[in-house]
Amino acid sequence: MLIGGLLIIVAGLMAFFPSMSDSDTSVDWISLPLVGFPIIVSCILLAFASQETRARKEVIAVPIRLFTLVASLIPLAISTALFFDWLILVDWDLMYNEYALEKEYVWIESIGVSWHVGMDGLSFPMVWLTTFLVPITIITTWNEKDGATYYPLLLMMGGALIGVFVALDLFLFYVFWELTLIPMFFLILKWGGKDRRYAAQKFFIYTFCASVIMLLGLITLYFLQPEGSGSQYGTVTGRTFDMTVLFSNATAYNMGDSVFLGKDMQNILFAMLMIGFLVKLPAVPFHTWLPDAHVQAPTGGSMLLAGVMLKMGAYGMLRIPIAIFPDAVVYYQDVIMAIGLISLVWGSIVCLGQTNLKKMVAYSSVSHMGVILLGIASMQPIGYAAALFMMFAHGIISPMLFAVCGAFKHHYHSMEIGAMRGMAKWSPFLAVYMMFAWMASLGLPLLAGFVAELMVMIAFWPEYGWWILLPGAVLAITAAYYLWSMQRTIFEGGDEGQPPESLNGETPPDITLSENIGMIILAIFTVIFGIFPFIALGMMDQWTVAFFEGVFNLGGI
Amino acid sequence: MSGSEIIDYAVLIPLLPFLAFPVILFLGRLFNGTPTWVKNVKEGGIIALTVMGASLVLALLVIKEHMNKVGAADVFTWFESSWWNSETGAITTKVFGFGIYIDHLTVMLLFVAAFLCFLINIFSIGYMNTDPINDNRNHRFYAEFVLFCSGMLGMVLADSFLWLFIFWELMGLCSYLLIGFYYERPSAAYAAKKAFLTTRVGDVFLVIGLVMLWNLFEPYAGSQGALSYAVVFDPEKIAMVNPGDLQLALGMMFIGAVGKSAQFPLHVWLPDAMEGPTPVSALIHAATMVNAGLYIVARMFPFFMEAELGALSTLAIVIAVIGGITAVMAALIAFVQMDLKKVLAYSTMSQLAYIFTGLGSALWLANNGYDDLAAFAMGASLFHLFNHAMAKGMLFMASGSVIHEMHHAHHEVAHHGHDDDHHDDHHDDHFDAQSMENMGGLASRMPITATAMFVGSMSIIGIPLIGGFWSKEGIIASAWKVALKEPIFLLPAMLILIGAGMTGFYMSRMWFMTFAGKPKTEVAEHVHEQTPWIPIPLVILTFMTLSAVILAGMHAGHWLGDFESGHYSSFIDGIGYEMEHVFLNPDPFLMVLTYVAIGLSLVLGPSFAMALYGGSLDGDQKAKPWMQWAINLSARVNKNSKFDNTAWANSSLATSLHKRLHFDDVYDAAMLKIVVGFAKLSAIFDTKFIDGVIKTIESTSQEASRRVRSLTTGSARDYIMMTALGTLVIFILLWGVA
Amino acid sequence: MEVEVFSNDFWKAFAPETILICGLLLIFIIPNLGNSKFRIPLTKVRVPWFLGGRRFKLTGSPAIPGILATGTLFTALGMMVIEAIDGKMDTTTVVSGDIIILQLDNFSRFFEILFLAAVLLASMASLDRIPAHTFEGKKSLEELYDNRRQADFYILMLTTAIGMCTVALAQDLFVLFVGLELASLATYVLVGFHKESKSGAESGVKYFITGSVASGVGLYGLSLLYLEFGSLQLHEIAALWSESSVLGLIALGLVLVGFGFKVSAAPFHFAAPDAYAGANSPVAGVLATASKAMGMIGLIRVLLVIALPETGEEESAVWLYTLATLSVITMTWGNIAALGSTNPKRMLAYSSVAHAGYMLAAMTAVGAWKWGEVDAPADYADTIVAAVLFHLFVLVAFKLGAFLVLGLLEMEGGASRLSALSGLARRDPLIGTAMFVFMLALAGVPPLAGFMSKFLVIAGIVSTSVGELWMNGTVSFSDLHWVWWLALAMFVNSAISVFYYLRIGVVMFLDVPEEGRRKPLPYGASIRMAIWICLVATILLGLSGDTLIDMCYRAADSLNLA
Amino acid sequence: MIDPAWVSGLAAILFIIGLWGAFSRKNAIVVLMCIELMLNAVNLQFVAAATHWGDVTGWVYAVFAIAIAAAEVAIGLAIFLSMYGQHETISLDEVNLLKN
Repeated sequence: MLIGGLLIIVAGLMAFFPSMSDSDTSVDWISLPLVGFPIIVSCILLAFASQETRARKEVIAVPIRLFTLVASLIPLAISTALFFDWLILVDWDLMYNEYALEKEYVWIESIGVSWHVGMDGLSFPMVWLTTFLVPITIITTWNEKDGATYYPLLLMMGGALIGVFVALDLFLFYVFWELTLIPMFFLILKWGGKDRRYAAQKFFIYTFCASVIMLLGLITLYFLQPEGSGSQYGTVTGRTFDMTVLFSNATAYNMGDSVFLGKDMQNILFAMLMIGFLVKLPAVPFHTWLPDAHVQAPTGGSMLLAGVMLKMGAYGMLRIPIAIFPDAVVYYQDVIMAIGLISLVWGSIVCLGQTNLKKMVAYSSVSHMGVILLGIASMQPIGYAAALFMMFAHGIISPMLFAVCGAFKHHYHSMEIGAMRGMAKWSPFLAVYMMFAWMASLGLPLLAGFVAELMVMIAFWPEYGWWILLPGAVLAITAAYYLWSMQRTIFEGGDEGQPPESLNGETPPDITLSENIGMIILAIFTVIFGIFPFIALGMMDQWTVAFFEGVFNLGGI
Repeated sequence: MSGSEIIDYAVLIPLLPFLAFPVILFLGRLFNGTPTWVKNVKEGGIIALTVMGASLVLALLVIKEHMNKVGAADVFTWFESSWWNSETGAITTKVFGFGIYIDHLTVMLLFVAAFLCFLINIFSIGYMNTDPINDNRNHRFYAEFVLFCSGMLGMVLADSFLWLFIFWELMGLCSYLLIGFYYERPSAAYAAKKAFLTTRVGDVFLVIGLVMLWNLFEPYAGSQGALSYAVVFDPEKIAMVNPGDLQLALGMMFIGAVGKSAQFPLHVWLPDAMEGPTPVSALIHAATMVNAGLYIVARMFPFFMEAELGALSTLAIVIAVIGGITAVMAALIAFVQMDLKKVLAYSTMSQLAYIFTGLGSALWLANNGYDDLAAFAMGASLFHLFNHAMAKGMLFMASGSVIHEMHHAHHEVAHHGHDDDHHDDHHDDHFDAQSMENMGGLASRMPITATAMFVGSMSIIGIPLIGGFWSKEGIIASAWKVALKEPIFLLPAMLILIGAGMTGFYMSRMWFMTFAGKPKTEVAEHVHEQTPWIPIPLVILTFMTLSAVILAGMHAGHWLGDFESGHYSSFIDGIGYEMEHVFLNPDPFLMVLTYVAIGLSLVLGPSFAMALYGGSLDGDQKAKPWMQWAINLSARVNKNSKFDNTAWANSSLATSLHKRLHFDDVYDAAMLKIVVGFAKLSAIFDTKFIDGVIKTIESTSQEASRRVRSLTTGSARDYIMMTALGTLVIFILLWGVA
Repeated sequence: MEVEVFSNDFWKAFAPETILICGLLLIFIIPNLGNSKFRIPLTKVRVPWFLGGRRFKLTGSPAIPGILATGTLFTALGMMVIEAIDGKMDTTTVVSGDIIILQLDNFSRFFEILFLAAVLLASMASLDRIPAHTFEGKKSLEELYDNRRQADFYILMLTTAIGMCTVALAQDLFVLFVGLELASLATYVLVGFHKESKSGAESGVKYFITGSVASGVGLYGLSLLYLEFGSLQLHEIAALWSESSVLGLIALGLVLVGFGFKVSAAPFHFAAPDAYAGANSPVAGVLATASKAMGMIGLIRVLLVIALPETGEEESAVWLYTLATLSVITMTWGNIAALGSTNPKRMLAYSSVAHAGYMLAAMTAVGAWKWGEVDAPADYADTIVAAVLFHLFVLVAFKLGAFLVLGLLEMEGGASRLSALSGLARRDPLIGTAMFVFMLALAGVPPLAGFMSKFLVIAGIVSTSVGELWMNGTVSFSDLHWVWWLALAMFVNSAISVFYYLRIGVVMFLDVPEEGRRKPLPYGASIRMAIWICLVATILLGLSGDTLIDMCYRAADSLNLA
Repeated sequence: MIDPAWVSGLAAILFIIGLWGAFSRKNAIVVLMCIELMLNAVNLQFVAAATHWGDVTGWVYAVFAIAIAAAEVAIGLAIFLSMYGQHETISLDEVNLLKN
């Protein structure tokens, strides 16, 4: 019955989505293949699986798992192919407010909402990252219980996240923004740890509250734009949610002496939008949902949460408020810097005081996200590129961190640092991955994390000078908490090792094959992007240059 | 420029070991325990050896080609990023590339690194593969080792400070891994963490220094990355940069060097680093990696050369002072060490400090316009670096040999003593194979090792004509030359002069305690050289050390400092010149100085050592003739002297020396009490306060909900009353507006 | 087009309403058909009369009223929808002399569709909620009860529908009030319908007493209005409004109370939670949706049609602050109260209070417009009213849907504890998912209808506060009208509301079913069908609400505001 | 003829008495009577206004209002009856199972 309902919905959508320009006959690589397909497939799978009995569910979990894996590989194949021009020639060297593979369909005509998707140097790396992480997550958590519903949820999560990144319509953006909450809510609620009830609700409510304020900002912004006519514009309101129109409006104003909407309004709207994004990021002091969510979330959930979901905040910042309110960015520059620094320092200091492995890793995410803010506050193209690369690199490293935590929990039934010593003896593979991930996260050169940190530091100095000692101190503190935790997990333990009490005397196992595969792929990509960062950075650099020219009117062409 | 220049292949020197790292790790995982892997491939040792051999050959070819000329080659573009210049308003794309840069500094260190790494590899095959404790985990060692070599070679060859730093960190990682090789030992785990963290503190400053440097040179760098040597060493650009800022930047970078080269106050990690696989990783840390810090300071030379006169003197003085302090401090601590490797570790620290002082002098001279003197000081420092590396490498290998054989002997003794109920477990009794208190009289039982150690110690002490003598004298002389011009320099100059004597003492002490006298334990009586592979590098290095005199004759002290000046014409002339220069310096002050230094290091130090620790061998034992005289001499001095050091040994100074002058305690306390304590408080604050606000909001609203709902009393009369009240409110509101 | 009452055109135009009345009559008649004969007085001739006596087996079946009512509602609704989707609705005015009684336009048709849809869904659900049993076999007392009152229930349902339609159509305030009373009186009974239970009777009493007082106050307000203006015709009062004395204001306040009770605005909402908790769930659903919409019609008529200042006047509406205060109090009160409520029905009642607050805020925004400064104020007003209408309409989808799910639970016992929902998602994943979707929609999570409606309401408020400031180029935040803060209040409130909506989801998906609820849910094809309709509507209207928005906009447009 | 203003005044007084009574009395029947009082005030008001305006619709309104009042009483009494059946009281204060 639900499948029938879904089909009705899909058919309804088809009927309501006329294309904006009939002349554009090129293939739409984004709407269905990247966004629609995962969501629809997962909905159908969920509907299918939910009808089965408990016993049957365990049986069908295996084919569903395989199916979701295959289904998640399709977007990955497409996004990879798009990147390397295998499918069609995509020119990623775009001017500001130009997008590759842009497609626009009318959605809600009356208020000017369109299904407008497209990608540029800001969004494409994140899209690729998402498509990459979903299959990895599926593989890493190959043996999760209740697989019949778990894997489709991961897939849905991926689709929704991609939707956030490709949306070029404020309304569409917000829809996907909130849509990502739902699969994650269930992932935490059903597969989470002991306090999952609290954590899931906190996660949902906290981020929802923030995004609601953001939405008010977006609506106010919407009505502050000039009316227009055209297929993007709403028949009732006369305004449009189309981001490209918004950007060109803003740019047209900001290019001259005048300020888009006036300074006062800019500052207020900027703050409203930023609140939503800062909570998602999360920045101190809005970060407390994150440790709870991470500690309670299942491994797969944590991987996607840290890998991509946090980046939504940074992505949103760069996509909307910073792009349209350059004067406000300048106005708030010091505030952003302060928040970034506080996140960075506070996150790392709290990490040092943690006894829970996953909590420590969660706080390290807070700390790393501060780097993005620093990059933004630096007002340097290299700082912005660093922010982008940080998003990307952290998106590869942090899933690995959480995969390691998950494997640790899975095999030693404890999350306490020090519960298990001498892991190198019992689980050499896990120990290696842990060390690798920790090292990558603390910014070891030639691994992906270092590049961004270096770039941020370079961009930070001319603007803020000796404040650089704080990020510098954080580098040391980060090393301290990671090494300290390794000392008490991988190392020590004497010849006999010291398996935790929670194992009840059983021999601790090493990680499973699937975890091994997932983690090694992540590790390989961490190295690849550490040694050859230009693969992703080239695109990001082009984007930042275009962004600086288009938004801040700097550089000139 | 033909396509087949040797420099184009130079990138392979670090690349080969880098690629070997995963290969060894993977194969080791795959074939772990199989007989072929263990016996024939030596658990990866042979692979590593092949790779290191290839690197060495390549390195030698490169050195041959670039002995006298600077070379540079681009390898690949790491990434590009854009920069907005706030003054011009232009956005330029900066290239962060990696390339090869070869000059005199590179050549020297490349040789040291490639050569030592190769020898260490040979040594390891002997050492690691015969120790049962390492069975089935040696592949890890070799993998980490080749990665380390890759870092060292890459750092030397890199053409920018950025890549220098990258390889620098790579070495840091490997040092961490190697120190923690015996992961199950808490002490190793602790030492590994300590080493990484301490150097990390320095690295942070190095990064900051690099960032400052970048920003200084960015306006003049064009599209090049502002950290590449091609940019920063350009005299015109240096002249344009604000020297005050430059000094700060270089100072920051120097802190990084302090961390890496284990100088005061970031020296605490080096002695602990001896926890690594005895003593190979120690060798890596002490003989090879620590040179990185020197290298980066030496790399600063052009800045001092080209910057405004005197503008960077402060930094030069700081460098020298740090060096001086460390030299004496480390030597002092070395006085009381009983652990063979620890003595060597402190000696390393002390000798590096010498080089720092030398570099400091060179930099000061360069910055104050004494170009020739600067080149000489530079050359002396680098020459000392070379000599020290060779000698210290040999010493560590020799000490490793001693320890190794002690282990073996202990094993045999233990087996003979009480039947073999402990097969593979030699940790349950607390015999310390590294303690010199358990040794003694080994000179006859380990002739090659003893010889190597003998020569090495002499080189370090600076016995005239042997190895380090040449360079050490140069450093002392340079320092004093500066001191004559700049009074503050008297401090480091004095310190290293005193240090020379102290070196003589502790090195002699070590040698005599180990090799002279009667065996102090049963184990020491059963020691004999038996492990294959180990002697090879010892012999080679012995000759290397001895051949320093040849290098000296080749004016190494000059051309190491500067390519352009001081090419040698004839070896005989050269050695004559050097001899004359050292012993019959036309400057009377320098001549006196030389003899004071010789006196201190050759006479005073060893004499005290002999008096305290000397002694003849067992009656039936006979050392090789070139050592026998020293043993005999020491026995005689020991017998005749009435020197009693118990007062010293029981003094509070000795106590604190045993505690390494309390640095470790203070740092540990600061870390555990203050930093971790603060962190724990922060964690509590985070959950209780920041999150507490959220929780309070929640509980408050629940309470509010309870209150609000209690207004719904359930009585219809109340509802009506509220309706009436509402009506009233509406009236009031309407009336208020109207 | 003007038609006289009961003329040919009248019947043509009011065919759906006529069908409703016919259906009502049929429910009266058909179950009573029997073999009785009527003796013509003074003669011995017995004519078959068919009313009373021994009932025919077919027509006397207890299932008949339900089917009849549902069929009638369905037919009427179908006719209206077809008419409305064509969109070529003429305005039909029913006059009697110079008095305009009813007016059939886009606005009234829209609300009629809403009312009929809600009542239809409720009666569909009631087919299972109050099941009719065959007469064969031995019956339990409860089953006999249910059989006996089938006709009563559906008669009341249809009466409610007719009363509501009257409200939608009325052009005279008194007619509006009569319709309101008709619907209210029926709902009073419906609320207390389960008189065999203590809570049923109690809720009926409370709802009745409080409702009567409120409507008494409202009627008194009407009489004062009549005293002031000499007429209760909407257009006449609207024309005279600007010259009204203070009596007009007093009357306005009193009338506000009457409608305030219907929309359950604080502080007139007190009876609502009790009523919802005592009534059976489909009825509560109707109260929360249709009945509320009925109240909103009243408010729209009184506040927007009558008491809105003329275009060109440099002033805001008199009731601006009043309504703003009421709206903020209402939404906050509702949400805060719902936060700790452990009875799902009461929680939904409080949430319904909060939703009333949102709509009042939107209405405030219409009044807040600085009429003099813009070219086309009506556009802004229309947008907001359209948003309110949209909100009211989609409420039928998800709020009623939520009540229907509770109704399904009531079929196996009560649904007045949160724990009744425990493990619902495990017992019946689809129903659990549907309930969760309804909750998310109530909370306003995209892309569901609830988000769309909240979004539109807020967009409306913001559009008023922003107005045409964009023309200035630069805008200062202080230039925005203060109703912008109402939008913020709405957002803060909907953020609070997520908490309790989500709790339902958590209970359904995480907790273990309580004792006695381990079996699968009762089936109930018809109630499930109703739930699916609600579910699909919730999703579809959220994903592409364009048609409905247009409809709302046309409806709002036909009010001819300003 | 009496001035309609007096009637209006009476109506207002009646209304207030009714409203007051509605929430001050416990007995459901008395409350119902108070509500009737309010409705009667409405009737009076309509009649007075009709006289004032000389408009016949007012009278019609009054008649309708009486009908409404009657219906209300009928329904009210029925509901009270069912309440009495369950709770065996007609005191509004004692019927408070549903609250909060």
